[in-house]
Amino acid sequence: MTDAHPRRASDLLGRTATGPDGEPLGRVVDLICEPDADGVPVVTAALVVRGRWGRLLGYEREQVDGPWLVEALARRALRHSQTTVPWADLRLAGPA
Amino acid sequence: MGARRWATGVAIVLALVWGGAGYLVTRPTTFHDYRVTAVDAARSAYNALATARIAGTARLDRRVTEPYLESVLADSREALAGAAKRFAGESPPDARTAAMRDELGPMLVRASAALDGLENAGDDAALRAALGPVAEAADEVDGFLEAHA
Amino acid sequence: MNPKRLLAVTLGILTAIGGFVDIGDIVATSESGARFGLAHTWVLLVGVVGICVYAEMAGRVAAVSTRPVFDLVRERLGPRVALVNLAGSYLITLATLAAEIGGVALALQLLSGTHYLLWMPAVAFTLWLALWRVRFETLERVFGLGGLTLVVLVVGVFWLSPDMPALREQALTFAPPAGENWPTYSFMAIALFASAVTPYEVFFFSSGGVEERWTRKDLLVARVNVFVGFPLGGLLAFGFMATSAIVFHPVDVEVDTLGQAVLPAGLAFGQVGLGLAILGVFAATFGAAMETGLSAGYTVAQYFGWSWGKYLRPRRAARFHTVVLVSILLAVAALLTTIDPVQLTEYMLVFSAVVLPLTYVPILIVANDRGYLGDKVNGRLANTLGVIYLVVVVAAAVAALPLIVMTGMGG
Amino acid sequence: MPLLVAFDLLDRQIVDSEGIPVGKVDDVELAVDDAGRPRVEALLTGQQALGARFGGTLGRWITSVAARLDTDHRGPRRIPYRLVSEVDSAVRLRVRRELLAEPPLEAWLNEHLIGRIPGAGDD
Repeated sequence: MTDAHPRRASDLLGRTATGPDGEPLGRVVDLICEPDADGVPVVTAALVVRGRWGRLLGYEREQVDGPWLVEALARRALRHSQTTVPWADLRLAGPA
Repeated sequence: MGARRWATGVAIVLALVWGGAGYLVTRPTTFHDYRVTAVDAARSAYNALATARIAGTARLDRRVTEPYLESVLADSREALAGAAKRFAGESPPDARTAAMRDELGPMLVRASAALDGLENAGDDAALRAALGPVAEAADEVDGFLEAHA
Repeated sequence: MNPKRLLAVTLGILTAIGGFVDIGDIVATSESGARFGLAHTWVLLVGVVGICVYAEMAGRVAAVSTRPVFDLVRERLGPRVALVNLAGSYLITLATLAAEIGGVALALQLLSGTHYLLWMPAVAFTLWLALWRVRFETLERVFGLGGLTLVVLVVGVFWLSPDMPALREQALTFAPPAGENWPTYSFMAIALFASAVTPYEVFFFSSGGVEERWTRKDLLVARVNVFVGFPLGGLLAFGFMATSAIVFHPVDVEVDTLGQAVLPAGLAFGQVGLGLAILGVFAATFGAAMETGLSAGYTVAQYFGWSWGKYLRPRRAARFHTVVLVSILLAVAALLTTIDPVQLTEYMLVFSAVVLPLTYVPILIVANDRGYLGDKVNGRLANTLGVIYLVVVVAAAVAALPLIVMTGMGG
Repeated sequence: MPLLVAFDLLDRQIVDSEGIPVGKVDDVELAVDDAGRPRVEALLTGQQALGARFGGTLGRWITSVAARLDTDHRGPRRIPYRLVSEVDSAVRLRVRRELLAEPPLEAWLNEHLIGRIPGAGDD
């Protein structure tokens, strides 16, 4: 983690994530949280997407399906390039 | 660099639009332009006269109220005045269009006078009498439209 | 349903009035009737089905999750794209609000003979006062039901002893009559369709559902509102189209004023009929003014997450009430430039191209989200129609731009 | 089910315990826990936070207009995450909105415009 103290979610979202060798993986579009013992959400991983269109429209969740045409378009734009990077492995490039 | 190229592109487009608009505004009126203006004016005049005629007749039958008729006639007058103004603003480029002007110009004057008569009619008898010239004016303009539209 | 529940359909009626018989539509539909006879009837039908499909989804989402449409627009599209939608929708809504204030004043001029510009300040003030003081349900009932007097024009169709076979033939024609051209016919078709599915209807309808505290139990009420209200709105619009087709089309007179549009009611039923029609226009335009005035406040407040709504005291929704007040003042300022308000709403068609997809896509997606709707998500029919209409809306919006240039706004 | 910061929180409506709108989640404040992982500390709402997220000229403009009303320089309104009771179609709080700081724009309008019009406090 290059930025040890992110103050706001917007400091992380939209930045470029890189692999261990510095090769770009894509942009951070969401942060996945699990609740800790007190029920406070803790960021465990980042959702990284290649390509320009970063709005997920909700289709990354199980709860939405259909209409077929819109979903197919959204998934085409996203799914096949979507990766989950565990928080410990996340490296960010470039300024916030 | 990208920004400069963009700026140049935008400047060229603006110059072309400006020049094109300038050309359109200043170029001489053609026969076609004049005919379009004349037909538009005649159509507006016809709509105004025909509406006034229907509304006036309906008033005689007590189907519409006095304030309503006044409002409709005011609308008609406004439409007619606008049409006459647009028509007068264009000068005919050739002999054929000059003839068109000499034909339609007096019609619009008569139309205006006919609407005046309708607006000033104080009672039913006057209203009935004033409807005659309005109908004539409407038919006259309709004839012009038949010939030129 | 008990009588109180029966009155609950007035939200749908009032919403539909804003889409089908507001001042711009009254003049445009009558103009279409005068120029093309009944050849645009199919557009009204297509528009009614389209707005029903999306208003039903928006109403269902509002009832189950209590989230109104613009809330979802920002949530699904993010702040930037939603801001583009907000700017476009606000301009459309504001221009329509200005037109409606002008329309109420015009109706009063037809009744009284006093020039409409003199009526305008009083109309604007009364409108603001109604939105400030009067309960939402009261406004909805008075103006929703008041607008129904326009049915006099629908009945008038039969009184004017028309040539029924000719009308039937016109209604089954999907082309301009002789002497008219395709670009103008298509432009007017798109203008009528766009105003039938205009975005402030779903903003108003879904926010109104929240104002009325709809819950999952009110899904039936929401549906009845949609399937009674919008077809009624379409029917009232048809009244204007058909009577103008009967009175003006045969003598080739074009319609471009409100006075002409209500004339057939006088010809059919005399002064009483004319009075009812003008009264109906008054209620419809005033209702549409309320719809657009409130929608202006709803969209801005929902974008920023501010507290909104008439169910709160003005003090508790100060930002919302400020937007409503400022919008009314802006509308009056626009009218005082003596700009033709009806013409202004036609120019707003340009913005519909951007706004309509950005409004209907989020509704369609959320209506499929079990996280919001549980087991009340869209069925196959709603999805099929939703996608078809999305394509139609985008196609119409794209086609509108060149047609505007070609016809000089339907000239 | 995991919580997604951008999807489930950002741009979602915050409502109080009575269901009355409090604000949008315009940004989320993070704090690093003992294990070095960021956790959700608070929700930020109001045009100052929104403008900062926009960035660019428009964002700066939104932030500066909002900051002018924030005379005490308290920064964006902050709602501690422990006040959140549930996240579904809205972010629901355990408390009534009167217990939170009043939004500066709402306060200013109540003092200078809306609050001065007769009937502003009536139901």
